[in-house]
Amino acid sequence: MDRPLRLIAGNFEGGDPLDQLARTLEALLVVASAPLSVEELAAAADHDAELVEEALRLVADRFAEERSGIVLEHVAGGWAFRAGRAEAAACARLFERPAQRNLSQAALETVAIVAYLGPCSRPDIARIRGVAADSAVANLLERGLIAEAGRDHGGGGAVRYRTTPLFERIFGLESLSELPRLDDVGSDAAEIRDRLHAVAQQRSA
Amino acid sequence: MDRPLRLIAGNFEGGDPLDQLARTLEALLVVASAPLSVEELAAAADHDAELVEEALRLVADRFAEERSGIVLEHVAGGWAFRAGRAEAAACARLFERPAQRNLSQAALETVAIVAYLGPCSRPDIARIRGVAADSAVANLLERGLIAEAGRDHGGGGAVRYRTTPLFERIFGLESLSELPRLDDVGSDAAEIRDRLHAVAQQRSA
Amino acid sequence: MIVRELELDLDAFEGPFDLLLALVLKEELELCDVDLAGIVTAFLERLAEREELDLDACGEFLVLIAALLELKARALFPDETAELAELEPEEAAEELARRLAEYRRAKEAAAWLRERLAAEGDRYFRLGPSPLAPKVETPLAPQHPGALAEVLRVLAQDPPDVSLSHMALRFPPVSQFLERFRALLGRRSRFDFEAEVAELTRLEQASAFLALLELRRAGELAIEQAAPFAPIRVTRTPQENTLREERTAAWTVRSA
Repeated sequence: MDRPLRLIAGNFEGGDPLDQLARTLEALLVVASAPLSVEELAAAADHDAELVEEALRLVADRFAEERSGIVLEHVAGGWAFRAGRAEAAACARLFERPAQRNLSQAALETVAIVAYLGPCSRPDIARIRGVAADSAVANLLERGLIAEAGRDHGGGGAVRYRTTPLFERIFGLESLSELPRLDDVGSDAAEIRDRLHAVAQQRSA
Repeated sequence: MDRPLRLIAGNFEGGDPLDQLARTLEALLVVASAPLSVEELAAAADHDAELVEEALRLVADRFAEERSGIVLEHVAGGWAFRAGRAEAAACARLFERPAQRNLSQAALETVAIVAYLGPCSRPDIARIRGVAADSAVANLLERGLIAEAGRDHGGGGAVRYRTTPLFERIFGLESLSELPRLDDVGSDAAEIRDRLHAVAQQRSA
Repeated sequence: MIVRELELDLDAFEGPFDLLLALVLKEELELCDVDLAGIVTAFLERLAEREELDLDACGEFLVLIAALLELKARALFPDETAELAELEPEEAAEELARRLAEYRRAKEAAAWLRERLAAEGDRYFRLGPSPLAPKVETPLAPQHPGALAEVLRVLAQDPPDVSLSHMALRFPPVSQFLERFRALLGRRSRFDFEAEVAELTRLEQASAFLALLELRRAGELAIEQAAPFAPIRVTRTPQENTLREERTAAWTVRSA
């Protein structure tokens, strides 16, 4: 298995400039998170666009269907690597893996606060949790478990968030009134809020 | 330029199963957004872990430093493609701001404490560094180098933080166990203790 | 060499040493945020630049830095200094040595990480998804509502008694309340302090009170309290109104 590879490496030694450029393009394409145009590649590689196009043909030849699991593809925005068609099933299994399907502790605390206390702003949540709420809120918004619900202080204050119907569906609730009772913490939202604030204050005192 | 490539392709034709698996791994690695463990690769490729490890050696050989612009590396507990080191200058031109690569002394000390102690809270960090850790922690959270990891004291205390796989990846660590042992500072501790003893004796004398 | 003129370039402060001392004494600079080792390093560097040893400067510096160290230690470990004082000298030395060694270890680890970062800086990789990777929705698995109740129960538990969180404590900025009270007095001529701060945490209330004192000192308002613990009445002082109007007028003319 080693021999033909050494053969290639041997050919590259001495540094064919076009092949050198092709390697640079490979590197750029593997770190980019969006397709790269010839102009972008040329600017980053610090070479002429014409030479870049020539080197791209080399890369395309190396990374072609059947020949490699990685395939160079020309799309609307430019050039990018993709998985070979023959590997579609494996890629589908990779992306369908049931990992990461659980909420983080931060997200769970945050959504629990919003669900039990009713619409809350990020400063509210941060005060109760004792840490900034920005990333947990962003995460829950992205997953569609919370949504904006007006602003504090009759419109002028911070944005408030409430839970969504998707939240109820995922947690198997017909409505928020079905949330498990928290009588040991407080009998209603106001009492629970007071209790959480009191503890948060102790924690930071 | 074409010939040696054909040579390889020719070698692979007829479908050496190991090479077929190597191509599948290439495809998985090029679409993944984080390092993949052997187990994850095996599950997605639908093959034995042992065979996957063998095929990985093939891929690593193909995508080695100097040989290709794309390099396979073992990092953060998994396998991932990155750009070859020789292409760093071009990659730097592609990314205007390599955000993670510039850390203040405060941030480095903080992330070092979190990496060495395992999950710890802001008060833990402040206790060791002797200064408040709030801004360093916020900064590391924003860069994704640390993440929340539950709370102190069985849940009710301060939020704890741990380092992320991104931390290992940026620092090029296969795992946290690669951090060097720091017991060589023992002699320093003894020396400090002796000096303090001397002072204490003078005081009480 | 004049110690007081020693130029410092620290994270928290840039300027001469005597200004730093003044700011610390006036409590305008948190000593907790000042890297005292950085001051020592600056002094030693300056000292090394000179041909001869300046004993006067060394003496003065030692006195000043020792005072700062003691202040900082007290600020950082208010309860623990008491604890340390109760310990036998041997034990106290042991405890201090343990802490210093721990910090030194953290610094060494940081130094190792810095070198590593520099050595690995030429390893570029993609952050985020591959451009042409299949877009996938990863729906959450069904969750149990009991988990929601459980996390809130834990959050509602009394925190443990031993708390060192005072070290991470930050006062909410006084300036925020300066603005708030000014705005309030723009709308109303008087208000009750308690009613205004009732919703706030104890810390925020403390900051709000500092803001109140600051505004009183500036003559922008008057404070009355009928008796100890009676409600604090805040009243706009008449001249503040006119001053403010003049200021606004002047600004309007200039910007017109």
